[in-house]
Amino acid sequence: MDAALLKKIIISILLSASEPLNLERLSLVFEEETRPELSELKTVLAELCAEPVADIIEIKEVASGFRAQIKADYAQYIIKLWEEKPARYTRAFLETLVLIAYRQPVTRAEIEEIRGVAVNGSIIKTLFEREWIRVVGHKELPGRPELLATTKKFLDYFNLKSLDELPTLNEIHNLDKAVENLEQVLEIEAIAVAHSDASELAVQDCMETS
Amino acid sequence: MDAALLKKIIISILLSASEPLNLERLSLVFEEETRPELSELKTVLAELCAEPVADIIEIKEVASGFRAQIKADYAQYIIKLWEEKPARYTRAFLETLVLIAYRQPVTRAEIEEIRGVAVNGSIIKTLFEREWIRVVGHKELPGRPELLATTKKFLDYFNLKSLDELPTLNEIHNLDKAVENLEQVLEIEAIAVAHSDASELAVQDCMETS
Amino acid sequence: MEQSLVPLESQEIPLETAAFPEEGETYIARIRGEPLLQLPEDLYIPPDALEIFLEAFEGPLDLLLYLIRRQNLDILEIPIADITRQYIAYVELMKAFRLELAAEYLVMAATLAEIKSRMLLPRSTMAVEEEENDPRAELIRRLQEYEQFKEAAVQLDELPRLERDNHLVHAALPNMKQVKPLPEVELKELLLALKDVMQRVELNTKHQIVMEPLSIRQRMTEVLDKIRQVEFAEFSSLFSAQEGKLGVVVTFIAVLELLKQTLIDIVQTEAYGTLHVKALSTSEEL
Repeated sequence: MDAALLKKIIISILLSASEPLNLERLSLVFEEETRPELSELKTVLAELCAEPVADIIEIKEVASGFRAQIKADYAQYIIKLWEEKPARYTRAFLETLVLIAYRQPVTRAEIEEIRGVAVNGSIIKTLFEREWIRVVGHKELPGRPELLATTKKFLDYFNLKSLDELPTLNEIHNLDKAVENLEQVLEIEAIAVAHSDASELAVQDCMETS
Repeated sequence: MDAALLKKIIISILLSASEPLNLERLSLVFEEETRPELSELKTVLAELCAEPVADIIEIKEVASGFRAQIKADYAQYIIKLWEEKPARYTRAFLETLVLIAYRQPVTRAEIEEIRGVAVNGSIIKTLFEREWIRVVGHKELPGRPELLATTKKFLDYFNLKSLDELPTLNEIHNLDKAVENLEQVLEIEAIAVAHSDASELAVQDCMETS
Repeated sequence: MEQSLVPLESQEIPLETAAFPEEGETYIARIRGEPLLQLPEDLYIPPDALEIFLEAFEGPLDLLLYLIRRQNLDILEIPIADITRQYIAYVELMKAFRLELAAEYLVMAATLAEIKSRMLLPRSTMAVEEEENDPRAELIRRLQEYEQFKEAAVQLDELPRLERDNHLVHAALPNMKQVKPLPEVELKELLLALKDVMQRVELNTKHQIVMEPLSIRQRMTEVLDKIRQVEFAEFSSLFSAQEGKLGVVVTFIAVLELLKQTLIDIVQTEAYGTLHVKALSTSEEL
């Protein structure tokens, strides 16, 4: 069989298969009379692995055989197509975080005591992953529980210079006022965006970061 | 965005998607800043539909959008990859399907009238299971029979963009001739009756029947 | 279709040989003054071939089309007396397996017989008036219509289709580290959460000071009863304003206690959304 045709057949088979195919399965696609030698197949596959097809597809050997995949250059767009919308954090997550922020250093047991429910392990794990909390010590109690506190990254995320900038508990108690203050801040931001003509540079900066 | 890059991105998106994608979905893959105009997308897609990718893949517009598929030239090899052979449909199945496609919305009774035989329940069931047909309403008749119509999936399966692309119903010329013949015979008979020779035929046939 | 009919043609056994003279000089019937010496073979299907016959055709219309196409048979020339006898013989055989099909073929036989019988009647001026209702014209119309769709079915089968002619592409994605975007949080959300916690803490504190006029256990039972009825109860629906602050506190503590004992779960589908309470266990303990 013509090597160019053989190449095309192999690409089309790999593209139609939803799983990697090994040499044996690939060779069984051919009628006995036209079946290429395994060595021939190997040569063609090696060539295919070396050069991309139409700049987009690459043939890749993985553990269970060969597969056709989209080159990484283009995969970034596809990932966008299937990507999930960012989830929202649960109320439990936020409460745990805020208690660590205001009561730091604090143990899990203390958070549980205040919230009245057990702290979900995955919440603590996520907080560590985001690097919003860290262990600052251990409490001298049976089991030496970890003392949790917030990080600089936490402050950065919420645009705070220091913990002092967090509203006081009294301010928070007056929820309406707290919201009002926040809304004022948001309005100021909105005005800033509306007048963005003047500060083109600033807008560009925002886009670059996004 | 560079037209050549746009083309490659679109191909790679279609290659990785497991279902046809319409223009809107395709455009959402791009960040707002780099998102091509719908007209630009259309142009690129039209170009892609016109020329196969690497001689193997064709971009096809079907009822529910654009999809990438392997050219029929390679089907013989791909089929061998599967354990099961692609289904062959019986004449009864195809005739029932074609009547629903061309006469939609249509009731079972109407299909039966044209085909002269009862519609096989398992055929209708299979058509529903494949999601090739759906119920679009009920006819205002005793029993309120279901009105059947074809789906987008049916069109997708047969590489069709719309029902208009179905082959036109052939005029049956030979049967037109039959009608002509019929008219001739009627004339001859009329003459025969006038000449009373035909009475012999009548007597003969009556005797045979008895 | 032609192929599938081979068995029919190979077995040239007339069903009722005895009824027909074998001598060349005697004729079976006289058609328009001419003696008919041989019956058209295709009309006579030996009983052995009946099953094949039924499978080969999609019904009486299909059979008739075949006869017309193959024999150049004029619909008007069918020897009705014989074909009727044949059909009845088949129906007897069909009773054994597929009677519903026999009925359809019988209807066709009856139609053919009607056509022939009409032809035998002298045509008067009345016939001209009836021309529109001529059963032959109706039969031909039906045959035409059926053949159109029969051909369309063949054409549909020839269209390139998925799974047979075209195959979908399943290009894999490279093993890229898929970065899942992290949820966004606003400071406002955080503060609102804190406010909630503080309110709960305050209520808790009050509870510790104030004597409870209602048994918390009793209230727990009431709450459980309430949510069992509806599966998902709105958090706020558990509270009754008429009971005043104390009642609210008791209910709240009851809910917390239920939560602690994992008898209920509080779910919130979206941030700031309504809280819903659902029962986790249906134990009869409480």
